[in-house]
Amino acid sequence: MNLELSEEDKAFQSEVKEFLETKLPGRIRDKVLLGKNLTREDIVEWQGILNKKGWLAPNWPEKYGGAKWTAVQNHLFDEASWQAGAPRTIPFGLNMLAPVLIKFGSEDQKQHYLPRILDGTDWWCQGYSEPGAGSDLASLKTSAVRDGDHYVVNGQKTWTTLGHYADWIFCLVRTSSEGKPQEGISFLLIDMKTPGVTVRPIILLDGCHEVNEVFFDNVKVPVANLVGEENMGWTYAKYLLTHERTGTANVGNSTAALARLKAIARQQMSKGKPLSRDPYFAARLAKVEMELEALKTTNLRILVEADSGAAAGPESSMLKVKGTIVRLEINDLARRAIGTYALPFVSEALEEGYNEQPIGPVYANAIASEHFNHRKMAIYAGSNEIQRGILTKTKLGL
Amino acid sequence: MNLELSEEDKAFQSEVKEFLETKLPGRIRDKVLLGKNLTREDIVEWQGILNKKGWLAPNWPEKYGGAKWTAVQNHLFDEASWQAGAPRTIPFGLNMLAPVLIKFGSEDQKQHYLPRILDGTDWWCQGYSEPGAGSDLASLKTSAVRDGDHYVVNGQKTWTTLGHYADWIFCLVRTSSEGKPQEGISFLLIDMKTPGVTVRPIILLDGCHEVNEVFFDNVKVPVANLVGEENMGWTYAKYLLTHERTGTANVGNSTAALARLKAIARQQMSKGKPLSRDPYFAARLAKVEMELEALKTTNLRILVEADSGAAAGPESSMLKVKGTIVRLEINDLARRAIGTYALPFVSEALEEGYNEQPIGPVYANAIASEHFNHRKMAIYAGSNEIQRGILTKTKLGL
Amino acid sequence: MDFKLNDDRRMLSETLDRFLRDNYTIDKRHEFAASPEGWSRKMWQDFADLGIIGALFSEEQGGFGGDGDDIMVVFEALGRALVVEPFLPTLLAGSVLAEATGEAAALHLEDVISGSKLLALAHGEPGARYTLEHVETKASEDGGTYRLTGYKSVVLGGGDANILVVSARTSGAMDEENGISLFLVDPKAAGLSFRPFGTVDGYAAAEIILDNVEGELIGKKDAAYPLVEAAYARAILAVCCEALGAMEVAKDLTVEYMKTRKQFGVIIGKFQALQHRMADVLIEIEQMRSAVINASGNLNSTRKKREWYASAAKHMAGTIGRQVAEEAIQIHGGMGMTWEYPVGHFSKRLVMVDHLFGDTDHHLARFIELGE
Amino acid sequence: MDFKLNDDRRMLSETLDRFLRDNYTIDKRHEFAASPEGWSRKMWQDFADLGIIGALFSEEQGGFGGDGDDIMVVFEALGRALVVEPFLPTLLAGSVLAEATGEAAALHLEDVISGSKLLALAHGEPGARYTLEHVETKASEDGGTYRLTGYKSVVLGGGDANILVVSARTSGAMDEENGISLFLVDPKAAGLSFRPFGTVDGYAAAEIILDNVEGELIGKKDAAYPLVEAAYARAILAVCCEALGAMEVAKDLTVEYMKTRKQFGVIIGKFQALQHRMADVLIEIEQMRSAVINASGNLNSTRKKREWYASAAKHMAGTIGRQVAEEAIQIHGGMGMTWEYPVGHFSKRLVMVDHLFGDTDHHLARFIELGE
Repeated sequence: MNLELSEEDKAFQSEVKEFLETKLPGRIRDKVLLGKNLTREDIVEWQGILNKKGWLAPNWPEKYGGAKWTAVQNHLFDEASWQAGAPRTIPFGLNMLAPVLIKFGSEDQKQHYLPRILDGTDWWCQGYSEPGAGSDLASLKTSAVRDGDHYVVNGQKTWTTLGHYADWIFCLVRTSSEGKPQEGISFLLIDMKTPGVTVRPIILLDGCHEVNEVFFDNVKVPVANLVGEENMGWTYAKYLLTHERTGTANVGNSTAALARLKAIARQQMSKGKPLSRDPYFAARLAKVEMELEALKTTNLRILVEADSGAAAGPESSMLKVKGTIVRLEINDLARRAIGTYALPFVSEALEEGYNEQPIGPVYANAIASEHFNHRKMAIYAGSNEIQRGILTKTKLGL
Repeated sequence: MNLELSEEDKAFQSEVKEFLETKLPGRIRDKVLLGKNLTREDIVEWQGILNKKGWLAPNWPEKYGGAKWTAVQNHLFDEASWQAGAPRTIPFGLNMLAPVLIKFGSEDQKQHYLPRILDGTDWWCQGYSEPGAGSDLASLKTSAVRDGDHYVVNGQKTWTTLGHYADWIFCLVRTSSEGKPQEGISFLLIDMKTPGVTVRPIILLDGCHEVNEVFFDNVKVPVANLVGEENMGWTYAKYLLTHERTGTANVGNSTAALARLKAIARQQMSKGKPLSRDPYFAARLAKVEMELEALKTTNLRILVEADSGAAAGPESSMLKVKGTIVRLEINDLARRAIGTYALPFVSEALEEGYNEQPIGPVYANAIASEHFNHRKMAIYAGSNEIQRGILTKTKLGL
Repeated sequence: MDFKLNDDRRMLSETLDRFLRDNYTIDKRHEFAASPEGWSRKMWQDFADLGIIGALFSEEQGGFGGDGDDIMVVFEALGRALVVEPFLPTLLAGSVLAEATGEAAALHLEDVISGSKLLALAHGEPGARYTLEHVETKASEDGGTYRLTGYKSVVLGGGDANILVVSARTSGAMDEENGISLFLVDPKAAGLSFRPFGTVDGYAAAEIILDNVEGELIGKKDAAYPLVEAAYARAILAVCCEALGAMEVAKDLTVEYMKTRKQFGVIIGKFQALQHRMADVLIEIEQMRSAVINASGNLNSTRKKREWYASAAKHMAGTIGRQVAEEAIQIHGGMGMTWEYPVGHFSKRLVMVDHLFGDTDHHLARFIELGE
Repeated sequence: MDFKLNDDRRMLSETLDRFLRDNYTIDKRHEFAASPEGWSRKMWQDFADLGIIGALFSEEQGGFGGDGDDIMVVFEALGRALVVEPFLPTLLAGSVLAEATGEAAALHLEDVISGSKLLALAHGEPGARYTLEHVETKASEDGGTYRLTGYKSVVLGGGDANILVVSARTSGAMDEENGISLFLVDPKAAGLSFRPFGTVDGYAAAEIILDNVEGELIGKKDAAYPLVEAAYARAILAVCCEALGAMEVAKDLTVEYMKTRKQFGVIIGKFQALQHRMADVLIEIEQMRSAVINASGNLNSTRKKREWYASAAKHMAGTIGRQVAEEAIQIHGGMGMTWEYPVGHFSKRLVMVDHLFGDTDHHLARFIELGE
């Protein structure tokens, strides 16, 4: 075994670092590092810069714009991006829809949609969850009834992240009620501007608008927007679950967050010493750092193995569970670190152009609200309970 | 509310303290405090002393020898006994059989058996669990078939604590296979000297002989040894579960163990300071002490309420779960406290008359083996999983 | 020993519970918190008229309560409704005031109890973290008049008080217990400025900057530390009780949700993994209740015992509060993440309580020190 | 980056696994542990003949391995079988010896690798707890001869060694890193006495009392600390790998039991509360494996990184070992408490590993110090 990076990977790492140093706009970086709200334009701008470099969709096949990165390179880019304060790219089109289109879509669909994802023409959102179908996704009810060369879609999706920014939504819809619930689901692409589509905000407990309800009232969708075969949508959705893993463990995100936390802990004073030297805080920090160091290796072991062609497995469930635990623990320490200044919350200070002096240290304002917002990580994309269930079946054989 | 003891209780507390100081044999106390093995004779001796004082079965009705103690007094006695290093009294006859006999037994049975429990003539053990019936006790199979004025008993009991010391065993046996499993169970008293009864030791993972398997091969038991009605045994056994709670939370035991642990932590040195001042050890100690201080109050709240005639409830499940967690955590800290000297184990040093110098501090030898032995607490008398199940049903209504 | 409330407290409890049930739904609470002041003057007057403020003070202080049991009853109920009105600053500043001055206090407290005046204690500072002895704000005497200069941070109710009680150093070094004194300060006094804000969980507070502000010394000069510590012990008990009330509701809402939310064809309450976690939550809340009873029962005990049990309760409010908050959100799933559904607000309060009057680790260290 | 074993190591792993499967059942293990010496000379020779001892040492030390990967492969397999033969003392003392002396070591190590001689390192002392710099044993020189006086505690393999490596202070204060030297001591030397014993989990060790015992200085005088620390880092890696092997078996036995044990009419493996706990165990064991890989991969890194990752692994072996040990017993119920059923022995080993080479808290403090 060998934990050292190869010369090639070291060169790649330097290239990424230099790219981020020179190309990431400082205005955007500062927002990310201070937990301020990014606008749609900020994200589109950054994705455009990445696209120009050819790094927006590194894992797509080369002919569609991919970069042929190895698992290690994906990891290095992820880590460096978080560290530098780059915004995350929006995964719905890039990492969730595109692999499905590439694997199961028609040539026309690929030719049409993939470039528009890359160049920012289409912002995609995901229409999976419904009010009655969360963890039990297969029980979804939004229906698509064939009517000539259209489907007529009725129903409701929920938890639609950044749906209010989106041009298009890819949906799991029910096209049949025969057989097992999984067997009657299709994968459909819907233009958000189609009459009958309504987006309604859901305010989260931190007061922010990030997710939405999306209602479909007799929405006419061309049959050409069906991906793959009718009633095969469940298979396509499951394919995704085992496909994209780079970010599952949140390792890059957690590494950057931990570094910032340590900087805060060195600045905060506790009984005349830096908080980082308070034995109890230091112990909490050390424990999460040990976990993260191990998780980095767990993550790379799994990614490298998957890269080498080993079957994609349920290991991503481990990464999801431990990754969220570590990430959320870092948030918990961050709110502890800032003491009483976790309490004040000036929501306007999260917006661009806020110029007043902050209440407390400049890094403090977003910490508590982010702490609450991030609890979603243990819930979305298959809650940690669902992941433990998957591990039970697949790895324990129970 | 008021946390102070009444004058009457304070007087009682002094009386108990003085009794223990003057009447508890030093030889027995030293064994208890050093975790050495008590012989059958040691226990019989101490129970005799208690009986002479009228304190062996304080919770029996007065006419059978009870002392009319309140819940608080029971608690005070329990706490003081552990603190002083008194052996625990053996509960099988005193606290498990006797309440059933008193509530459901015939007058003859009470007259015959109760005095013999008090004066030490009969040592009782409990025949409930079977190899296939642990948590799921109602699935027990040991059968008692009526044949004239006898039952013929066949089957096997297991985990029979101190069965190798016992004169008698009270058993749950199957007298009917009709209806629900619970409905065909009877409560039977069996003389261990009856032909066909075989006791076989089970060695626990600490190497000690404490529990047994008991086999019944065509054992003839007089019908007069049936308690109450045939097929009503489950009701009697359940009655017990809600009857005796004083020791469930292990509060007295844990308080004494924590005091000893603190004494050890003051003696053990770590980097030039007493271990009690090591921040991490001190934190572990503080956390368990906070838990125990709260548990004392939880325990008294529940006991006092039960005393005042409120219905006996599932609260003992809380006491069992939290009580074992606290007790086992104290053991875990004890093994940490003695550092490398947790490793040596000289089993002969647990026996009376061992005179060699110990390996390491005198208090260290029994700590690790006791740590492993005590894991049973979270398993026996309804595992913590069973208790959580009871709480789910009764207190959460799920 | 006796673990029952007496008849007066039982009545107080029932009155307050009934009032809150009828007048303080979660929607009302959001409405009050979102109003310009961040709480409701009308509700405050109603609370005063019901005697809830008076219940926090003893008869000799002009109230008709003031015991640990009173604080328990009142704040547990307030916690169940997530009441945003300034009870904590009233208790904290009122306790200090009552002990620091004799007759002057009585006059002020009378107005506080009647609801016509508001108090706040400006004690914490940016460099203090959670220690009570760290006071940098200076008071200098000039011809019998004291003038205060310094910065007071996250002063609960600080933006709304009619009378500020401000601690300042009259002697001693920055971290010394000796040398701290208390002053009455008029919030309209020259040199005083405020930066009011809402906390992330919906309560009103302010930063207060003092620049050569006139203050009236109350109590013994240099000797305010014990008063401040004792007042904080009462506030710790109060906020632990609030947390206990919030825990109970978070648990009940979660269990209710488990009975109605179906996934995979059954109510999620049938999933044993969730059942056992909620059974643990149940046990921990009982432990929290006991910790609160211990803190309450020792409020008038020796300083050491009072502070030891207060620190134990606050530490446990931190750990158990976190557990309850996280389980409540996690078991609710997405619903727990929304503003609309109540449970998330209880979770927020439970986490943020850890940042009031010393967090989990602060009180762990303190418990250890006091136990040595 | 590469997370695969090379072919040599894969072969070593397969050979050792097969040998242990065929020759080292749990009953055999009990038999060896219960024998007068507490382990089997015959097995030891077989291990030597298979090249397992040699795999722990580099070619220049006379072996044919000695890398982190070799230690991982060997000790994980030993942990799976709970092997009681003196591998840990051999690795610990052998590493010190190889670094301390040049040619003299080579001669001794040759015999060690062939199985004909046994080594032990007598370093720890009653007052040291887990610190490596605390050495009270004194060595005084008299005409070119050193004489050692002191008390060495819980010396693994100490009662059986043919050659003892003993640390003693030649200068400096009791807790100084400087001033520690190493000596070869003949176990039959005058003034040496032993108190051999078995550990609670079945391994042979001894207390060693030195009363003016002759010793031969090896390596540089006063400068042994770095050698001892580096040897302990190897031993820490080894015992973490042993723990990892024991964790895997404890988990597998528990999952097996869950598939066969029925209660309430179903296998207990269907109870979701237990499923989720075992899913967590699974995840933690993967984390343990990663921690071990980190420690192994940094064995030849800078001192700081080597020790940082070693402390992380040992801390995690303590916490995860405890979790696995407790879950294994708890889910087995009564069966987990018995001597007869294997799982309890794995649990015992997992808990007692925490007492070798520094426990959870010791390595937590060390990890923090090294990271500053």
